[in-house]
Amino acid sequence: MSDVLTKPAPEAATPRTRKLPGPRVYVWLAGFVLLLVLPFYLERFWLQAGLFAMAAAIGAIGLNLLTGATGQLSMGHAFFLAVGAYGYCAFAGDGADGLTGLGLPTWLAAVLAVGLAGVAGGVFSPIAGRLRGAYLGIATLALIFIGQHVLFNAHDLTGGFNGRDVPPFSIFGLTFDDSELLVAAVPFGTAEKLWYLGLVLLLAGGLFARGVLRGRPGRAMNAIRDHQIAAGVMGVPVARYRAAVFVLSSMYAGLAGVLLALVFQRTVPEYFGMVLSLEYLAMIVIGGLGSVSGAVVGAVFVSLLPQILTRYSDSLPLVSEAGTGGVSPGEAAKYLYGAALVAVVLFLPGGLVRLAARRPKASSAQPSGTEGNDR
Amino acid sequence: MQGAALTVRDLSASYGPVRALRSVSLDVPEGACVTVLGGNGAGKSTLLRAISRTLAFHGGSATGTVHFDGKPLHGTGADRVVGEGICQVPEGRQVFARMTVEDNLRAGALGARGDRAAKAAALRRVHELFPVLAERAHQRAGLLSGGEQQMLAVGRALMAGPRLLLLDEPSLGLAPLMAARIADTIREINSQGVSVLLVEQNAALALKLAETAYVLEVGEVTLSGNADTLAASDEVRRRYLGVVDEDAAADAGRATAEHPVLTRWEDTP
Amino acid sequence: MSDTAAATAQDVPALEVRALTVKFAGLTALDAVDFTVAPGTVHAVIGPNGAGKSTCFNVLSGVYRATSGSVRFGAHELTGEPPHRIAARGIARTFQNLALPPRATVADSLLLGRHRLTRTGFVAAGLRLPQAVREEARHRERVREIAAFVGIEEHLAKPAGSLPYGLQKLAELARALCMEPRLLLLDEPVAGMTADERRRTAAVIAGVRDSLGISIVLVEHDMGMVMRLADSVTVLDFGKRIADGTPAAVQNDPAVVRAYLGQSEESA
Amino acid sequence: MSTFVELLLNGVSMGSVYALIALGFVVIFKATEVVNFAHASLLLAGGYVTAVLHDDIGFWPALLVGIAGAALVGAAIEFLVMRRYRGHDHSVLAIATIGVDILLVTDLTRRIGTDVLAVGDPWGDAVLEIGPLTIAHTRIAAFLAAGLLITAFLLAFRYTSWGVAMRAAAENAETAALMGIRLGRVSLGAWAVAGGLAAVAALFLTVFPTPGLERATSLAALKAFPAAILGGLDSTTGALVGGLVVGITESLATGYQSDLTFLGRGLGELAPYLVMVAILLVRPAGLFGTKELARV
Amino acid sequence: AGCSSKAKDKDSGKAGAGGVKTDVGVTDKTIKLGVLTDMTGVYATLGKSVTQAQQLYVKQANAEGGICGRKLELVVRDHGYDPQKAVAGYSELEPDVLGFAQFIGSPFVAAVKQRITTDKALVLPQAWSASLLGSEYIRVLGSTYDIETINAIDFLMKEKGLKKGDKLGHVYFEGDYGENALAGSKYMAEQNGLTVVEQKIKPTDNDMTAQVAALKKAGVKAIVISAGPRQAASLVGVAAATGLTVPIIGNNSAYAPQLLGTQAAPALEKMYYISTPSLPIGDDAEGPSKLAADYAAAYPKDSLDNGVVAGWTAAETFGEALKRACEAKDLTREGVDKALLGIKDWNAGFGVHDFTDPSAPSSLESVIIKPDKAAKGGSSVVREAEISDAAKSFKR
Ligand SMILES: Nc1ncnc2c1ncn2[C@@H]1O[C@H](COP(=O)(O)OP(=O)(O)OP(=O)(O)O)[C@@H](O)[C@H]1O
Ligand SMILES: Nc1ncnc2c1ncn2[C@@H]1O[C@H](COP(=O)(O)OP(=O)(O)OP(=O)(O)O)[C@@H](O)[C@H]1O
Ligand SMILES: CC(C)C[C@H](N)C(=O)O
Ligand SMILES: [Mg+2]
Ligand SMILES: [Mg+2]
Repeated sequence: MSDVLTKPAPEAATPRTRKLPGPRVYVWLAGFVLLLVLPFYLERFWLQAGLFAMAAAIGAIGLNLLTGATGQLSMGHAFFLAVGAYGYCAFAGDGADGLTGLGLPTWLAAVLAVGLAGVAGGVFSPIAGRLRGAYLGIATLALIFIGQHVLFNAHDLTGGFNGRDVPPFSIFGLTFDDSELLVAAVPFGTAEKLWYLGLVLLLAGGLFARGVLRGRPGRAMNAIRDHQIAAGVMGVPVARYRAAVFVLSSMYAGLAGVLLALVFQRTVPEYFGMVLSLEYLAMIVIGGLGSVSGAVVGAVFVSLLPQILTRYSDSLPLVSEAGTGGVSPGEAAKYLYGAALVAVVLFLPGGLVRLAARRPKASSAQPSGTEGNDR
Repeated sequence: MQGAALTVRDLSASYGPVRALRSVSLDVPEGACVTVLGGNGAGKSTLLRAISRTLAFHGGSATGTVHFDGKPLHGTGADRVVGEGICQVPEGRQVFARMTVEDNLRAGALGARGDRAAKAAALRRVHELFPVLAERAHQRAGLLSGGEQQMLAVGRALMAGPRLLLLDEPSLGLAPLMAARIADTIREINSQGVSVLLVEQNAALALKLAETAYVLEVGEVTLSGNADTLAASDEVRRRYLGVVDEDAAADAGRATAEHPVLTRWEDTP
Repeated sequence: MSDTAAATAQDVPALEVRALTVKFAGLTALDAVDFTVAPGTVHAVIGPNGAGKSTCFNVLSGVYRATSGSVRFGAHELTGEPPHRIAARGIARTFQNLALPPRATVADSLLLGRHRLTRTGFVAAGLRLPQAVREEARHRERVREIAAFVGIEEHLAKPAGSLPYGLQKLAELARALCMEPRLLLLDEPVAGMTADERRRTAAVIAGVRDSLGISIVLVEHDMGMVMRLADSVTVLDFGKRIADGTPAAVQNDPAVVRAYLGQSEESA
Repeated sequence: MSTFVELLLNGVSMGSVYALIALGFVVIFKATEVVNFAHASLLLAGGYVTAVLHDDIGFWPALLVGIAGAALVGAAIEFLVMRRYRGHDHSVLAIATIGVDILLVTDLTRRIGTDVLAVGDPWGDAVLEIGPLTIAHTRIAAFLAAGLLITAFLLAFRYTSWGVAMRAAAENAETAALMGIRLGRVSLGAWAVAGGLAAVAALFLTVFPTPGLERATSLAALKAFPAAILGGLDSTTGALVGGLVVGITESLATGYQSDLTFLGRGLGELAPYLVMVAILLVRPAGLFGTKELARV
Repeated sequence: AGCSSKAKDKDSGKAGAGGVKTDVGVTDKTIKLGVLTDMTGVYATLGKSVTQAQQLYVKQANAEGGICGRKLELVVRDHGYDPQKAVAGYSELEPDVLGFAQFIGSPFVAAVKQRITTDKALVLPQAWSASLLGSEYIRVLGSTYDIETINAIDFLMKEKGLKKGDKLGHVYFEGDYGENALAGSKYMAEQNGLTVVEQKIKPTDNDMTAQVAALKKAGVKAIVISAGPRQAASLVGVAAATGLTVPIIGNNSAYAPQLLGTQAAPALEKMYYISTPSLPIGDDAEGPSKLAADYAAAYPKDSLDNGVVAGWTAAETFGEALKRACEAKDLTREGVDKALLGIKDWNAGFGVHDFTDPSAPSSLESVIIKPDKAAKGGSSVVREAEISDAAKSFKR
């Protein structure tokens, strides 16, 4: 923060960037165009990494609505991702693999899966409504273990340890699978096609959440986070709002789950464990609590960093061939990841978005100091 | 317990970009009672925070020198300041809401220099001053009424057996009777030799208690001197003592005319 | 101010508190308290610390449940209704200990006050439907009006936490006004203000009553303030009502002097 | 019947180990309101030091060094990370502890490699036989240790100002400072203590009937989460009771899983969480935790 | 975007040095093989040994001039048993390696199964789950867990007095490994009128006291454990201590020589057996003893366990396939797959393999070994490699 304070520049910049956001618009546009052409150049690994990041971003936005904006700590996010992923398989699956499947059109299955995740959130929200802070957090952890138990034991629904094949998504006659599709002499496989689907979903989800956060519901959510009693007295139906947010965030998680499933092409129970939930928490904290951009930045950081580190692990400094006793590439990658987590929390208390923050929120953020008092 | 002198020399403080104090100098002679008057945002609380080294908790920072009993306090930590025997009643009570009244008082005694006996005595003292604190010993402090919390905040400070007492609006939210009792307490403690620096909106009360008074306005000392002479100055009478009740009624009447009128809200979708 | 009262009688009902009792583990905070707030008047509730004033407010605003007794606002029974329902009936309050989120801007806090008057839901806000945008703009305008009226317009963009105590109090008052209340509950609105700040705030409150014609219940330890503003006063002590009547009458009531004011009246 | 008692006994003895771990969570939470995800790594650190030293300097000295070492690591975490954090959000700090955990666990597992390290404890695989029942000496030791330590902390919190200082510091740092409380020292102490406790817990996690310390040992910390929570995150008694509840639940759920097949097999890990949720529904702050009561 | 680097230019099957057809991952100088392993996750112990053994093989093969005049090159990716990293690793390596000499994590192999079938790259998973069988590109080396378990129980019945009507305890991991093994014991049970007492556990369970109590209550006459080494050690230790003195036999993955360093050792030596698809590295047959010697030389700090054997076998098998593909002048992916399909009655030094049938594991035989402090590699053979009749008749 202090770095912002030493120079009053942000203050000066504030009104301009707010009123006629000329330069920034172009930056955004350029970035977006770049995203559009990437599939023509990047190899599958990168596209897949990108898709993981997009899915993560969608899920993180959902968690940020719940934890960042409404102050309900959730470690059960992975559960709702699982509901989305497996829900999609169950709705879309044709039962050919001997697993329960309704054989619905995949787009409908996707919608239903997201809905299902929402319902799951709604069912849990009464419990959530009674709990606070760390207690809520660990209670939601129970969801993870319930989820894992079901995933491993409800064989004919989940396929048990082996997971389920994910029916490729198809809409308007276009199927998002590896079936050859040449675009400008570039073969479009699953990754290439899904890339655009991912972009669309992320953009839509991001804009929607932003609208919510900046509008009336967002203010009510923050009020619940900051002072629940006052929120009620100001006319906010607290219980209903907390439930609603839980449902909404679960639906985001569900959507992320569907997208992930489509990228993986097979759902595996191991994936939806506690580590995943913690990673999502890490995303919103690292990116910045309570904002959409924070969620997205954090998601990209947390989900890309390990992949990049692993990929270039052999060329990391002071790593040595496995077995020669030194630091193995995998270990080096983990060290860096852990260090990055700590560093960001310590040196960017507001999250990565603070780096790029131009809005006055960021520059005149002093009263975060007074925050201690209302605790 | 023996008081000691506090000397503040061109102390400036700011919260990031916000300047809250501009080279303020002030003295609290040994065993004296000094009051600081000032409107909202004048910087009174900031001044006390700067002395007790707690500005950092509000994202603020200070320059200038503060000496207590000859020792420099600037550049030390809050705990050192307490160790020197300075004790502050913070603005807005700040009781430990989740702890019992009893534990709040125990917490107050943590920085105390006295032995067990001294602490026990202090506790008895506090209980006889504010009997309700004895009755509610095991109630969660956060559940006390506003005034009861204020009593607790003051009582907690007394537990430390300080040499210099910094009071930030001790009468805030207290019923007249209780305010009077606090006043008596301050007077008594002061008479026992404890120096007192009193920030108080209830200027009438403050000026009665203090020998010397300073007036802060937007971070600067604009007036200072003997309390009684200040109390006589009409600037202070108007701004801080308010007007006597007779023309108050009239004043209220005028007020309605003065201020901009708020129109009703008709929703026109 | 009978004229304004008359003008508002039809849409501002009376508040009737009957035999209101609130018990906490081993302690009776309110003991069969009765009082009535006539439409369009300022009714002061005073009493020693811990007498039960804020508890009374907490019941009126639905934060506490009454152990027994009734609170009627016009035709509606309020006891047992959740806070947001009560807010929807047009009852707004301020808090004795500040309840302003320190990091949110004053403007956002005031807009929160508009919650009950606005409709935009998750979908409308998420999709930025035109009516949502229009609503937002309209209410921001009103927020500005109210802020100007209270005198904190220039602080709208600041985070509430950075304002001095006194201004935060005013911000809370403004937030309550933003609910366009028919009944306004003020818990020690001028605590921590200098004399002339108190006078200004008093003027604001008087202005509210006169220009909006709403009822106001005022809890305050500053007798000068009470004398200036109140049309009638109820005095509580240890949860019991020990006096009720006009300010002048109450001020000279020996019981009140003994329990509350004390012989030498300290407060300005 | 005897099976039931045997399972119960086993549950109690496992539970006391969980209680020790939970106590570690509680101490740090009391003092800083941070949920410490790095506790697993503290376990591993303590156990590792003990395991590598016991050959050269004997078991008891090794254990002491292990405790000291883990305490040191805890203190280091506080000093290098927790203290440097400038914000106020406790859940953010919790994330930092995740980072710390990754760092430490990676390093320790690298050192441990593929080995299974014995800690050279004096109890070996000796068991005490009471009629049809058998209980390992290590378990009795664990139970005694847990009981002893937890009582010690109860007393410490009740009769010294340490507990008050901790809670004050955790609830409102500024005001705590105004009371002359050395914030840094309080949390440093808490972290060191938590480290020491972790080392003790690690000992009992790596003695009979488990073969020894290896890279996966730290996973046991997970099981202490429900223990700490259902007891009440800020309650010492809670840690003990919570630990026992979790231990017993797990033991019974496992022992009788063939009678519970309709719930699917392998309930052992899940059951404690279900119990926890059930308890939280009735007591949102755990069995002994301080309730969130707010007024305005 | 026609200029895109990805624009199609099919280069499959152009002839290279020595008139050998090649496509992905093979140049005139090198043959690239992928290794997707776990050296930082739950199977790190396995992954480390397997990988080091394979690196050893490559070193030796290259020292002898490589294969088909080309040097072998391993590209190692450590996925830490994280599905996302595993799938990413496959996507990254697949475009530039000929095949995969190692792929730990059968769920992940299953996850990319479809793509493997389209990519046609040969994958040798380090997992012995029957769920992996059936693809001609994914070939399981040695008997699967179910077969392994069947042979184990066969051993119990023939030599440890387990008989019709007895109760048999089975402690198994949740997941492919345990549940596939369970399929084996269930089959044996119905064949021989045994009753299986199931005890499912998770990798986080380290203390088998409760399980033992339950099995004791059920009155089992023998126990099979399909879990990790820790669980086995704990199970055996507790059983011994609480007087449940029945034979206990585990799958290959349920033993590591490191256990002999712990105080579980005596009990293990007394009552524990392991059923493995291959000779133990400690065996004094010339294959094992050479590998043991070389490995110890190359990695003095690391212990000899069955992972080394598994890794070596996989590498050598891949090498054999390459050699034969080379003779057929076809080092394309299809060429290598075809070559492997032709391998029969081939002994890599630890057991005989037959790769002609993709729907069956390359071998049905199991060796029964027991922990043995004295022996190199911490285990000695109790029953030589043998295919039980049940294993022959077993149909999945
Ligand atoms: N945490 C903070 N961050 C930013 N500015 C602050 C902060 N606290 C106080 N200020 C500013 O510093 C100035 C002085 O504040 P201070 O609280 O000292 O005034 P005060 O005299 O105590 O007012 P009051 O009588 O209302 O308490 C004010 O302009 C206020 O806006
Ligand atoms: N939730 C609660 N639990 C227990 N006791 C409570 C609770 N709320 C209030 N009390 C007690 O009820 C009594 C009345 O409290 P209340 O806040 O109404 O007093 P008050 O009249 O507002 O006093 P003040 O003028 O100091 O604000 C006090 O003694 C207080 O301790
Ligand atoms: C047990 C391990 C050696 C193999 C395990 N089936 C896996 O998924 O990798
Ligand atoms: Mg102040
Ligand atoms: Mg009150």
